[in-house]
Amino acid sequence: MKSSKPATDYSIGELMAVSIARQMEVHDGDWAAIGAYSELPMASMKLARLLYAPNLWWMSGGGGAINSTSKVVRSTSDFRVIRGAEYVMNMQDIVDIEMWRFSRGREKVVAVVGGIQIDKHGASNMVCVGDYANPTVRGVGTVGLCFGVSFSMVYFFTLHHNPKIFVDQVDFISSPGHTEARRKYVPEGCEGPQLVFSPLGIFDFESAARTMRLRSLHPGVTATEVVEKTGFELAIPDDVPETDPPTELELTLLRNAIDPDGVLRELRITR
Amino acid sequence: MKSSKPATDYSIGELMAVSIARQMEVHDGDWAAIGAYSELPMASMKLARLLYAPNLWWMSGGGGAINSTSKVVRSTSDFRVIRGAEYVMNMQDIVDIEMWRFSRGREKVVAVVGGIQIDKHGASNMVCVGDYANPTVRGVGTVGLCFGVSFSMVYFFTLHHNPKIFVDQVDFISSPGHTEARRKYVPEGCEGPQLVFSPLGIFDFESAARTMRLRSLHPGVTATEVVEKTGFELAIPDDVPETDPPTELELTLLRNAIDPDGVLRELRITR
Amino acid sequence: MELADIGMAPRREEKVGTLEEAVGLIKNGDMLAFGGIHSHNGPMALIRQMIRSGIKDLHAIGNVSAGMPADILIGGGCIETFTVCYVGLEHLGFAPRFRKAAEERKIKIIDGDEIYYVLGLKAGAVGLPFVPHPPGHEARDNPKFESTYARTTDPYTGREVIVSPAIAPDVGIIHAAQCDPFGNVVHLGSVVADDLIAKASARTIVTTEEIVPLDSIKRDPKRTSIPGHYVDLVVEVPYGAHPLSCHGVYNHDEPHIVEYRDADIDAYLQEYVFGVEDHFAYLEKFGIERLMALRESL
Amino acid sequence: MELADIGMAPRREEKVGTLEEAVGLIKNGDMLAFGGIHSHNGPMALIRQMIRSGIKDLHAIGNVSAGMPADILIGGGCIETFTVCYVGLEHLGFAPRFRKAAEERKIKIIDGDEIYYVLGLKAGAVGLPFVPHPPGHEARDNPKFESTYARTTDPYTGREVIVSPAIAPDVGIIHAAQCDPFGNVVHLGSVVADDLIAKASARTIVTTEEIVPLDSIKRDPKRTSIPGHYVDLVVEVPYGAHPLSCHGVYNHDEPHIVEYRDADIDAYLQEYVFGVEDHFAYLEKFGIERLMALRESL
Repeated sequence: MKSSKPATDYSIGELMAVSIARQMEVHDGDWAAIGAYSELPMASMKLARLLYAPNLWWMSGGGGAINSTSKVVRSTSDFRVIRGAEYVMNMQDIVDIEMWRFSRGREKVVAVVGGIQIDKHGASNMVCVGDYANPTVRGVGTVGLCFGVSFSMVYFFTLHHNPKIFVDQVDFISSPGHTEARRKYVPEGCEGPQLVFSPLGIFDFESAARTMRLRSLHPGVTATEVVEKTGFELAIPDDVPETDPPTELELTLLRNAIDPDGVLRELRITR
Repeated sequence: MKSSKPATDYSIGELMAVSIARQMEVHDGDWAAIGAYSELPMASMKLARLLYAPNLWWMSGGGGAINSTSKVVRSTSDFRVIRGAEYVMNMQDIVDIEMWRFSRGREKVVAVVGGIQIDKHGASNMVCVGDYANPTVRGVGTVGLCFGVSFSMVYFFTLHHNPKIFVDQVDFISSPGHTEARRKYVPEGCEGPQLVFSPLGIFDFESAARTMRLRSLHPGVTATEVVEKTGFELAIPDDVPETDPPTELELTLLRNAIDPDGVLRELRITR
Repeated sequence: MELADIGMAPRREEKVGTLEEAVGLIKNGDMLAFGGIHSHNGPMALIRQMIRSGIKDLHAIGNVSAGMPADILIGGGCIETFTVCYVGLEHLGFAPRFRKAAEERKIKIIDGDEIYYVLGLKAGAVGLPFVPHPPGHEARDNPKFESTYARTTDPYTGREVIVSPAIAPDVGIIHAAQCDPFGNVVHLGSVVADDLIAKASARTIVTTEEIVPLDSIKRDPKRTSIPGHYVDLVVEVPYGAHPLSCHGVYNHDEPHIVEYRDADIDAYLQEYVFGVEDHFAYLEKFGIERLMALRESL
Repeated sequence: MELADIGMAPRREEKVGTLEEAVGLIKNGDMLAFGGIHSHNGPMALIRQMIRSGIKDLHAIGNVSAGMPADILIGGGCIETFTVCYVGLEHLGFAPRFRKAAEERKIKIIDGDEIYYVLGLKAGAVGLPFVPHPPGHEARDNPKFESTYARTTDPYTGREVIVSPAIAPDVGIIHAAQCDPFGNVVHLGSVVADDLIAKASARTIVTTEEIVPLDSIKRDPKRTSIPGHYVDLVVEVPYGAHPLSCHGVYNHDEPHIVEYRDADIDAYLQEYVFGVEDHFAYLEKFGIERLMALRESL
């Protein structure tokens, strides 16, 4: 369904939003959550439902709006997001989703979230940099990352790519990566981190050791640059494709139907 | 506020409804629940809020309507009860109330309920007559009588008064009476059964042994009759007053504002 | 206009089906929860179709206060086990087939109160391992049903506490006034525990008075009582709760519930279930005038 | 007409009061929960009044995603302990006074996630002794905060499970679009966890854009988001959430939140809290045109 020719003039945020939207095609019929500070995945969810996953159910952060069709606004809990929604979850509804419900055995429940640190096994951290008792940087908290051990799958996005974010091992495990602890404690069906969408490329955890692996490079980015800006040894396959750029149709939808105020193009993204 | 002269022509149901309504005066500002098959206490709650307890909050059974001002209908879950209500509880709200919330330490939470058996200590039974595993009569179930161990106070009403209902000991404890088990397990503040409103009179549990005691006789009823129709040794004080009959004002309100369809007068009540 | 309308994107799939397809989602031996309360909002047309189809050996967990839906499923021979919070007919008395089956020990009964039922469904919906109960419940007759409760330790006080299990039905069946083709439900009156049933059940079927367009839902998403992602199948069944009420649309048909109560169950089932071809043939037995007379808005 | 109007019955008591009376219900050392989420629906006018009154040593459990309300309470010196699920300013960055206090260890922090917070409040509301968590959470960094979690046994599987405590705040403070004089609240947008806060707290204070008559509530009781029996005091405070939004009435004032973020906290408090006589003097600093420009209906 990428039925339109590649665009040439687009922002990195638009490229990332489109990449996440396309990934949602495998989640047509599934359920997805985004968190706070999530203008980018908000745009992705809207684009995905228009083009790739019309049966995706998604929740716009703590405001709880399901399948909102409003324009992108910066706060996912903004009440304008309720416009065009199909249901408004309260916190009990949200926590009910955050916990375990593989009893249905049908749809997957996925999250698209960020982190102040993400490590080579895909653990994420929102709590602190440095020692927990005496942190260098105190983060926002453990928030909803409890779903890192209950949702079917977790996708990460970051607006920056540098060795402070991509660390060898997180200083606090908000959501565990592909580690022994996950295999020991987490129920089957909760498959953990899948992909990372950064300003430099897309990454998976399909190396033999289930560490982060380069999957595609965004146009104009080299593997060397990614390696330099990553704080651990990245798995790099022999052939690394270039990330497909947005199509004209995707960009037209993003700019006219989804994000007419241009929130996405104003995002502070650094490489 | 019983500011109107005594009436002479009233039904036993009206007398009981008025008696319960007057008792609610001490619960002005408190919270009260009624269950199913509760036309009579439904009328009482409405009358209480008009005359004696304008600050009473009450819930009309499983339909969850709070402070309904609709006319009396037979099913407390009927959607017509939602008319004139201030909130509609779902079952989670209801169960939240059924459990313990003395943390507030302010208002009392009371229930006005029935039972297929009520015993001398005020235990009630809605589950079975005879052996639990092989019952003579299978009752409706354990329902909400869990609040017998969490609400501040329980009031009973019965539409019949005979030795099958008023038994020495219930065959199944849905809600415990004033027994050793209550004293051992139930938190302070949950004071248990207070009064019983039957077609013959009003009863409390203020005997030395905290067994059921005659408090007042409805007009025309003798203590001998009550003793004959009660399946255990009833405590009977030397002086037993007559239950105050309804006033003209109470009856006028009941018949015109609260129960214009005459549900209360059609209740099958037996002595 | 959607992009699907001009062939530029796949189309959102509707979940609309028939009562026959609904019964196809229910297997012999399933744990079944049904919505509504007392004489209100029960999915009666679907229940009649289940009986007609000979579904057997269900473990019904019912609804928190079940009346005719419970009784007719028992009378129709569909039930092996019933988790009972309340089964009765309110002011119309005991539920006769439930009472008979219980007294003759033809069905297995698990007694659980409203806390057991509601918090059990909540736990089942989300994978909480069990439900710890507040103190005090030990004073009731819990020892008589040890199969209902278990015990563990409160690590904060060291006290032993009563716990009950998570409840995760295989199938939940619900009736509501409105539902869109994608499963978004609107209750016009009480939701009771229908939302919890939808959350906790592996498969959820909604029968509805009227399938409304998605735009109707989007007009006021706060009215939506159950989000559609919990719903597997939507069936439009006008008067689908009869002889119970559908809150906000029509009242319960109390004379017919009395007729049911007093009837010979086999004769009743022959006349109103097996002897009618489908739901509309059932409704024809009552006639338009009687059905219209039941209608009442909130 | 009520019987009270003609002297034949006592009158229902209104719960309406002032911000000063509201602060009188909050004691130094209380456990305090506040409503809303991120830059929305926080009871900001009441929080400013608390700071003005010198309330101290609070254990804030905040809301599930707290922003400026948390930060300004910390900056105002009101907080001793904070149960943190999220404290930050979304796309506007970290909450600077929270971050500073945490990094300098000036406040005690208890880290608990959304399950800890929401199910903890639910348990606190009703006296459930503790909250058992689903399996899997052991894989997170729970050992780093053993004060947050404890362990017990699941009697159904014999497995050890993680549990967290019930949370029962002394005071809950909430801001909503409408409330009647008896405490019945209407949220026009998201309720988030305001309903749970009201249930769990020993005392609940509601500030509201508009006190509406009871008849407005009775027109559609299903719109009521919190029943009034949970509410102790109702205060009418137009723009009482500013600079946050009040869902369905006005948007958040993002430029002012940025100004707050970047300001010297003492200077900010002097200008907008201590230096203004009351809430309307605070609003005058922004002017009618700016305030009106924030208005937006749902």
